[in-house]
Amino acid sequence: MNEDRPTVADLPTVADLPTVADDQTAARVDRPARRAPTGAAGSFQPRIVGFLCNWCSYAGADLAGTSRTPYAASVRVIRVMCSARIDPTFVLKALAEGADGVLICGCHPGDCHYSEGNYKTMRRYPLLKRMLADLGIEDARVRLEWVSASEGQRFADLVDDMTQRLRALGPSRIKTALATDHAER
Amino acid sequence: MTRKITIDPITRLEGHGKIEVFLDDDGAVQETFFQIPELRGFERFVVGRPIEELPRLVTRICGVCPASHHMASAKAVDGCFGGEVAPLAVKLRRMYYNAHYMHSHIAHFYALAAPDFVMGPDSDPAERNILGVVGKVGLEIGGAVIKARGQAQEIQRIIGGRSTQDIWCIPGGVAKGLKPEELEQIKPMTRELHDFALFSLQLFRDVVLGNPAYVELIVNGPYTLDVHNMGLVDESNAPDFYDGQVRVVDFEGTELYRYEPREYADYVAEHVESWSYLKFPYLKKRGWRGFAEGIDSSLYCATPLARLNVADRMATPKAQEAFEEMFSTLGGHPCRALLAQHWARLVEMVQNSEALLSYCDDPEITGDAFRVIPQEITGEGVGIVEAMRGTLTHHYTCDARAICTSANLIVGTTNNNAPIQMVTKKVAQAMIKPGVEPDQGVLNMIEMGFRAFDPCYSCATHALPGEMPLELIVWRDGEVWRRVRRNC
Amino acid sequence: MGGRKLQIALYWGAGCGGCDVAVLDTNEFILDVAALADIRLWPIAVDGKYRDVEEMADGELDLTLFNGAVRNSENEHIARLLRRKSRLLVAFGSCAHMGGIPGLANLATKEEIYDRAYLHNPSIEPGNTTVPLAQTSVNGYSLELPRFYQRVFKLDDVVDVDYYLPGCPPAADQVRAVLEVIVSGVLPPKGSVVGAGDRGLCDECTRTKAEKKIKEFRRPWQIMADPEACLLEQGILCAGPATRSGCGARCPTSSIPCRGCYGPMPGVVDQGAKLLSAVTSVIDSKDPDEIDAILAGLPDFTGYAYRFSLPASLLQRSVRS
Amino acid sequence: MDQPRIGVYVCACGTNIAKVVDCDAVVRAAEGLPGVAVATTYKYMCSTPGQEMIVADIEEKKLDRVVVASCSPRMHELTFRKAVKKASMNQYYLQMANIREHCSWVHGDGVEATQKAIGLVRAAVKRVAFHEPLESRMVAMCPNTLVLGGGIAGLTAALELADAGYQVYLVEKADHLGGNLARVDLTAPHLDSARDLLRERIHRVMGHPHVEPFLGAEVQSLEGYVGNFTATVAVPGGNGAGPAAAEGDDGPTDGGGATRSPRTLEVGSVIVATGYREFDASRITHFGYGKLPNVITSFEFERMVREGRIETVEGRQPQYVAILHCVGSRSQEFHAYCSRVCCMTALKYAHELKSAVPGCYVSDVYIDMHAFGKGCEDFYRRSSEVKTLFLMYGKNDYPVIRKAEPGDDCGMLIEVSEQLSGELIEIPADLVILMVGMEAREDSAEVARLVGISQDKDGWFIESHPKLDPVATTTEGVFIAGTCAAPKDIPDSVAQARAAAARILGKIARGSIEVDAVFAEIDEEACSGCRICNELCPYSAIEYKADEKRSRVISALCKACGACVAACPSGAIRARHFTDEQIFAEIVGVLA
Repeated sequence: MNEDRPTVADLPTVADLPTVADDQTAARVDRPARRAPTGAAGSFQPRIVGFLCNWCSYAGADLAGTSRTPYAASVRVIRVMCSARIDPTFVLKALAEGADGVLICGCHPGDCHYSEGNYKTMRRYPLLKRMLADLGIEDARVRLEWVSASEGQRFADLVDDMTQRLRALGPSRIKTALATDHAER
Repeated sequence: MTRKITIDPITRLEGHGKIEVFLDDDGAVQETFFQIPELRGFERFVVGRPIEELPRLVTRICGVCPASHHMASAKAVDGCFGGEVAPLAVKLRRMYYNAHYMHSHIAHFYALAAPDFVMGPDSDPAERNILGVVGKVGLEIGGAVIKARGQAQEIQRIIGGRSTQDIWCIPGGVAKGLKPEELEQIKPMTRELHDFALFSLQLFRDVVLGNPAYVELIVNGPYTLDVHNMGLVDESNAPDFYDGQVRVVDFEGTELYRYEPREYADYVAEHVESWSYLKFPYLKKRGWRGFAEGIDSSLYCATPLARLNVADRMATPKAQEAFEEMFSTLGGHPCRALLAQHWARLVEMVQNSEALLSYCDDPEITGDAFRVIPQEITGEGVGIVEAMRGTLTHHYTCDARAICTSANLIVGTTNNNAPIQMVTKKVAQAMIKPGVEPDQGVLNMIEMGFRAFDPCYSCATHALPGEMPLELIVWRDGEVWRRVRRNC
Repeated sequence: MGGRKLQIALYWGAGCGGCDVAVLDTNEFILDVAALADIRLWPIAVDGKYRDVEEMADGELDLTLFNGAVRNSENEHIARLLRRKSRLLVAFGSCAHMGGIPGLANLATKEEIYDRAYLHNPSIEPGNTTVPLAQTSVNGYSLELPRFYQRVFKLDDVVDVDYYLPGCPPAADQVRAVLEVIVSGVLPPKGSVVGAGDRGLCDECTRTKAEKKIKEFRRPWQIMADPEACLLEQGILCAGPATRSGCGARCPTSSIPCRGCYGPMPGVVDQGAKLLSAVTSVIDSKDPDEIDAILAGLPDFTGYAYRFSLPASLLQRSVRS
Repeated sequence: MDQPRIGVYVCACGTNIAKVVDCDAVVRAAEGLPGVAVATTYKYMCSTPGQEMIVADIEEKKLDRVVVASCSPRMHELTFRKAVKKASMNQYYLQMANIREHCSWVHGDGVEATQKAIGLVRAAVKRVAFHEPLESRMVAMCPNTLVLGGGIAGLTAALELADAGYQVYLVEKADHLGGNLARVDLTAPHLDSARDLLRERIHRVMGHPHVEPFLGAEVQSLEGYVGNFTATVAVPGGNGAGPAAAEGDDGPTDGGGATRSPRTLEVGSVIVATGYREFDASRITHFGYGKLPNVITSFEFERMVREGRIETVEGRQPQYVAILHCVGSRSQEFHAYCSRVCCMTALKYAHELKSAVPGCYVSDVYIDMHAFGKGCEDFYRRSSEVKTLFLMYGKNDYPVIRKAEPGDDCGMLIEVSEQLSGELIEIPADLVILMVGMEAREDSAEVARLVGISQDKDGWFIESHPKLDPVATTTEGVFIAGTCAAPKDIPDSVAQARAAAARILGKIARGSIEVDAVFAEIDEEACSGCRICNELCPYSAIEYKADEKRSRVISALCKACGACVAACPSGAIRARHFTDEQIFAEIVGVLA
C-alpha cells in the first residue's frame, strides 16, 4: 500500500500512519503519556525476543509506535509473516542464546491473515510449554499472546507486564548453567 | 610401609574395573579392592517416563544381554497393569529368551572359557584365545561357533524384530506374533543349535574331563568359595530362566529361602562401599556381615552354577542327563567349585536348545492371540528373570496415568560383586607370598577367579566381558619395582 | 593409506556394549577388516595393548570408532587420548553422536541420581548413608574413582569429531558400508553423518501414509495398531518423521513406534523441537481446551522428543535448580 | 559464503528517531560489525537524496547488501527495495531495522533506546548476510471473470466488464436475477422504481455477447490462483443458462431441484456479490411477529405495495400503521451493527402509505434516525412534514406490541417508553411494519471457504483493507462487492461493484500477473513423504505425488505463511526470505 507514496519525505503525517480504528485515534490523543519501566535505573533489564506475525501483531507494535505508547525497552522484535512460521526451535534457540524471555504474538483466532495459521501456533504452544517446564524453564519466560493490528496499547501493556514478571524472576540460568557444566569438567 | 600393587584390567586408563592389592612390608597380601568406576543412573532417569517405554529403555543398561533386561522389565511393567499377559505371548517370550541364552552362552564358552581349558591355563597368552582354540580342535569348529551364534541371534530377530536393543514386549504381550513361514525358517536352525549344544558338551568331556589335571584344578584348586546360591526355579525346582520363584540354598544344600519375585526386598539388600560405584547385595534377613565366607555368611552367588545348585533337577531330558553327569563327576550336589561355571553353562545350553525344539512343535505358537489390552493400572510390578550372569530384578511403580514413579534394579553381575571381591583376595593371598614374585601364572590364576563369574560390567555398570588383559605393578618405596603384564 | 595396513581402534565410553555387538554382527566381514587392518585396540574381541596406545605417536592410529557418551572424568580422559592418537575419530552410535539414552540423565541432577541409587530405594541397606567418592580412604588404604560429572556429554563436547555414525545400535550393514568407505580411503567431508540416509525414516517405512489429522493420541498398549497404516495417523507417537532413515525401519515394521535413535535430519538443529512442531501442527482442533485434552494423551513428551538426543539438543539439560 | 559487503543506513527521520536514538553511536556500532563496508546516517533516508545516496554507494563502493535502519518495513520496505533495484541490486538484498515505531517512538530513555537500536541493526546485518537474490515471476492473466450473485452489485460489475469486451460468467443461485432489490418497490430517497433500475440491466445481461449467466446454479469449487482460476459450476439440466426469468417476485429461492451438471470455467478473477438476507423477525418475541397476523416485515410490506393492496389480513385498510426501526440491528442481543438502509426505507414507507391510504395515521418508532448520504437528511425533513408521528425508543428497551381490547378502535396497541418526552406512550396500530435489518447469508461461510476469503465476527466478508482497499480481499484475484461485505445502500453497492470491475480491468490491461518471489519450496531430495505438511496449507498449495512418495509446493498458490516450513520434521521445506538461517542470524543478532 506504500507503493505509490511519493518518496520525498517529510515528518510523518496521519496519512503516513497505518490505519487505526477511530477509538484508537481517540486513545492516541487523550491518553496521558505514562512512564514505561526502564532498566536504566540500575534494575535488571530482561532481554525479550519477540516473534511477531507481520499482519496483526507487528502492525500492532507499529501502532504502539505511531501512537507514541511507551513501553519497556526490553523487547527485540523479529518479524515473521505468520505466527505459524515460528518453529519451536526458534524459541529454544533464543533461550539458548541467553534470552530472558520469548514473546510470541499472532493474530487473534479467526483473524489470521492466512485464515488458520495461528491455530497451528495455538496447537504447538501448550506442548512447547510442557517441554520447557520439563527442562526447568520458568513459566513466565515464554508467552503466547494474540495481538491485532489495532491493539497497540495491548502490545505495550504486554511487554511491560512480561518485563515486570521477568524482573521478579531474574536472569535466565540457561547460558550460565551450560557454561558451568563444561567448566566443571 | 605398605606396598601397593595395582592389577588393572586393561590399565588405569580404562574405566571398567581395577584391582588394588596392598601388601605389607613382608610382601604378604593385606587387602584387595576390586573397584567398579562407573554408574549410569537408570533407576533415576526412567522415572517420569511412560511405564511401557521402560522395556525399550533399560535394554541400554547392557547391549550384551539386552534381552534379559527387556524381559525382566516387560514382566515388571505387566505387573503395573495387573499382570495379565496373553498365554501365547508368554510362550513366545520364553522361546525368544531361549534363543538369547544360546548365543550368549556360546559366545562366553568359546571366547572366554574354552581358551583356558583347551589351551591350558599356563599356555602362551598369545594363543589363549578363540583362534588358539580353533587352531587346536580344528578350523571347522570356528565356523561352527560363528554360525551357531549367528543362528541363535537370527531366531531372536525373526521372533522379535530385532536382536540387539529389543523392542518387542509390550504390556499384556508382544508387538508381533510368529508367522508360520517364520516358524519354518526357525525350525532347521533350532535343530542345528540343539546338535551344537550336545557337541559342545562332548567337546568339554573330551578336552577337559579327559584331562585329570583340569578336573583336579576345578575340584580342588583355590577356586572355591563358601557362599550361598541363588536362582529361579519352577514348581518342580528345575531351573527356569524366564519365570518362577527365587530359591536360595546354602553351599551345603539346605534351602534357606524360597520367595515370590514381589517379595525380593524382604530377602535381598544392597550394601554400599565408598570405593566402588557397584553395590554389594546380601541376604537381608542375615544383615550385612562383611566380605565373609562360611555357613553364617550373608553373601550368595547368582551364576549358572548357582542356578544348578539351587535346582533339584533340569526341566528337559538331555539336560537332566548332563546335570547328573556333572554333579556326580564333581562329587555331589551342590558344588562349590567356581570353575564348574563353564560346565554348568553347557548344561543350561542343552536345556535351552531342548526348550526351543519343543516350542517349534507347539501347534499354537503361530497363533494371533499374542496380546491382551490391559484393562487396569495397578501401579506396581516386580520382574525377575535369570540373566546369563545371575538373577536380574526390575521393580517399578507407576501412577494412575501409567507414568513411572520409581524404579529399582538389582543386576545379574551385581549379585556376585562381593564373591568376586573375595575370590580375588583369596587367590591373591594364595599366590602372592613373601619372596614370591608375581608372574604370568599369578595374573592368570587371579583372572580365572573372577572370570568364572563372567562378570558383565556392561550390566552392572559398564565394562564388556572379554579376556581382560592384566597388569601387575609392584611398588617399592614409591617406585615401580616389578611390572608384569599379560596382553598389555 | 600408503600401502601399509590401516591402524584401527574401537573403544567405548559411557555406552552399553551394543555398539560393539553391532560390529561383531557384521560377522565374517570382521575377518575382511582384520585382513585389511591392524585392530590395535578392541577390548570386547581382541587383546588390547593399552600401554601401547599411550606410547603411540600422535596420529599413529588411522581410525578410532568411539562409542558411548561422556559421563565421567575417565571417559573424557580416554576420549582425549584416542583423539590425539587417531587421524580419524568417529562418534559411533547414538551415545557418542548425541548422548543417547544415558543422556536422559540430564533431566535429573547428580544428587538425584545418587539418592535413588545409593540412599533411597527398596533394597538399599537399611540406614545406609554411604555413597561412592572420587577420593576415599579405607582402613588407611587410599583409593580413587573417576569423577561422576553433573551431566552427560556427547563425544564432540569434549573432543573434535570427524564423522558421526548414528544408531542405537548402528545397523550392521551400515557399519560395514562405512568401514568399506574408510578402507577405500575416499572420505566424505569432515563432520558428515555417515552410515545413514539423508531422508526421514518415513521414506523407508513401508506403512501407508495419508494426510495427517490427529484427534487423539494413544499409547502403544492402548490399541491393536493397524499393521498397514502409519502409526502416527493411528495416534501413536512415532519419531519416524523427525528421524534419519538408515536403520531399515526395524521398529515400525514390528508395529513398534520409532524413538529417533538415528538422530535428526541434515540441517535440523533440534530433533525434539521438530518432532513437537510436526505432531502438534496436525492436531485436528481449533479449540484450546480440546487441544489441551488431545495433548493430555501425550505424557512425558520431553522423554520421547529427546529419547536419544538430549545432550545434543539446544538446551542440553534441565536447569531446574 | 564470501564476506558480504554491507551498507548500513541509519535514518534520523528528522528528529523522530534522532531525538531519542543516538544515530552516530548506532553508526559506530554498525561499522564494527563483520561485513559492514559502509555505515552512515542521514536526515531522511526515504527522501530522494537519501535513496540516491544508497544507489551511489552500491555502485561506487560495490555493496552487495543493504540495511536501512529507519521506520517500519511495513512503511517503506517497498520504497527501499525500489531504490536498490535502481542500482541493479536484487531487491531482496535489503533488510530493514525498525528503529522508529519499535524504538524511538516508544522508548523514553536514550541510552536504552540506542542500545536497542544497535541490537536491531546488528540483527539486520547478520540476517542480510544470509539473504538470497530472488526473482518474482510473471504468470498469464486470464481475462475472463466469474461473478457470484445476480443482484444489483453482481449485475453492475458483470456489465462493467462485459461492456469493456471481456467474458463474464454470472452465477446466480436463484432461478432469476435481481437479488434482494427485485423484492423492492420504490427506492429511497428519490422514490424511483427498483424495477426500472433492474429491468434494463437484467435484459442487457441476458442478451450480452460477453455474459454467460447461470441461473439456479452454484459454484462447486474454485482452484488455482490470481489470473488462473478454474471454477466448477453446477448448472441445472446441464445446458448453459437457466430459464431467463425477468426479475422475480419472491425472495431468492434455490434453483429448482432440476438435475445439475458441472461446467468448468477458466477465469482470472472472481467477484463475490452474494448479497445479504433479512433478519428473521420471529426471533424477537415481544414484537409478536408470527403470532399477531398484522405484524409484518418490511419485505412483506414491499410486496403489498407492489401488489397495490395495503390491507390487514382481515382485508381492511389500516387506519393506524406503525413502523418499527432497528429490528435485529443495533442490539446487543442480535446484531450490534446498523443495517444502514432501514431508516430511509421506513421514511419511504411513510410516503407510500400517505399516498396509498390517505388519512391513515403513521407512527415511526425509531432509536436514532440515520439519515446520512446524499439527499437523505432532506428526505427526512420532508417526511416529517407529511404528518408522521416520530417516537424514539431506547436501545434494548423494546416497544411491546399486544392485541387491543375489543372496543378499542384499533387491532393492536404498542407501548413505547418514549425517550424525548420521557413518558410511557401507548399508540394504536392496525398494521405494524418491522424494519428488519440485514445479516450475512446462511451460505456465507460456505462461500468464504470456497473462494478462500475470510469473514468478520458477523459473517460479512473481510476486505483487504477497510479504508484503503475496500474491494479486494486477502486472496489475490478475489474481490467483494455489495452487501456481502457489509450492509450498504444501492449507490454504495453499485460503486463498489464498479470499483471491483475497474481493479480487474487494470489487471487484464497489464496482461500478466506478478507472482511474489517469496514462497515456500520443498527440497524433494530431503522430503521423506511423511505427509505432515499436506493438511496444513490453507491454499492447498502442497500436492503429494503418490508415485514418487514426495510432496511439492505449487509456488504460485503459496502465500508464504511458513506454517509448513515450521512443521516439516525433515527441515525439507524452505521459506524463501524467511529461512531458518536468516531467522537464527536475527536471534543471535538481537541477543549478542
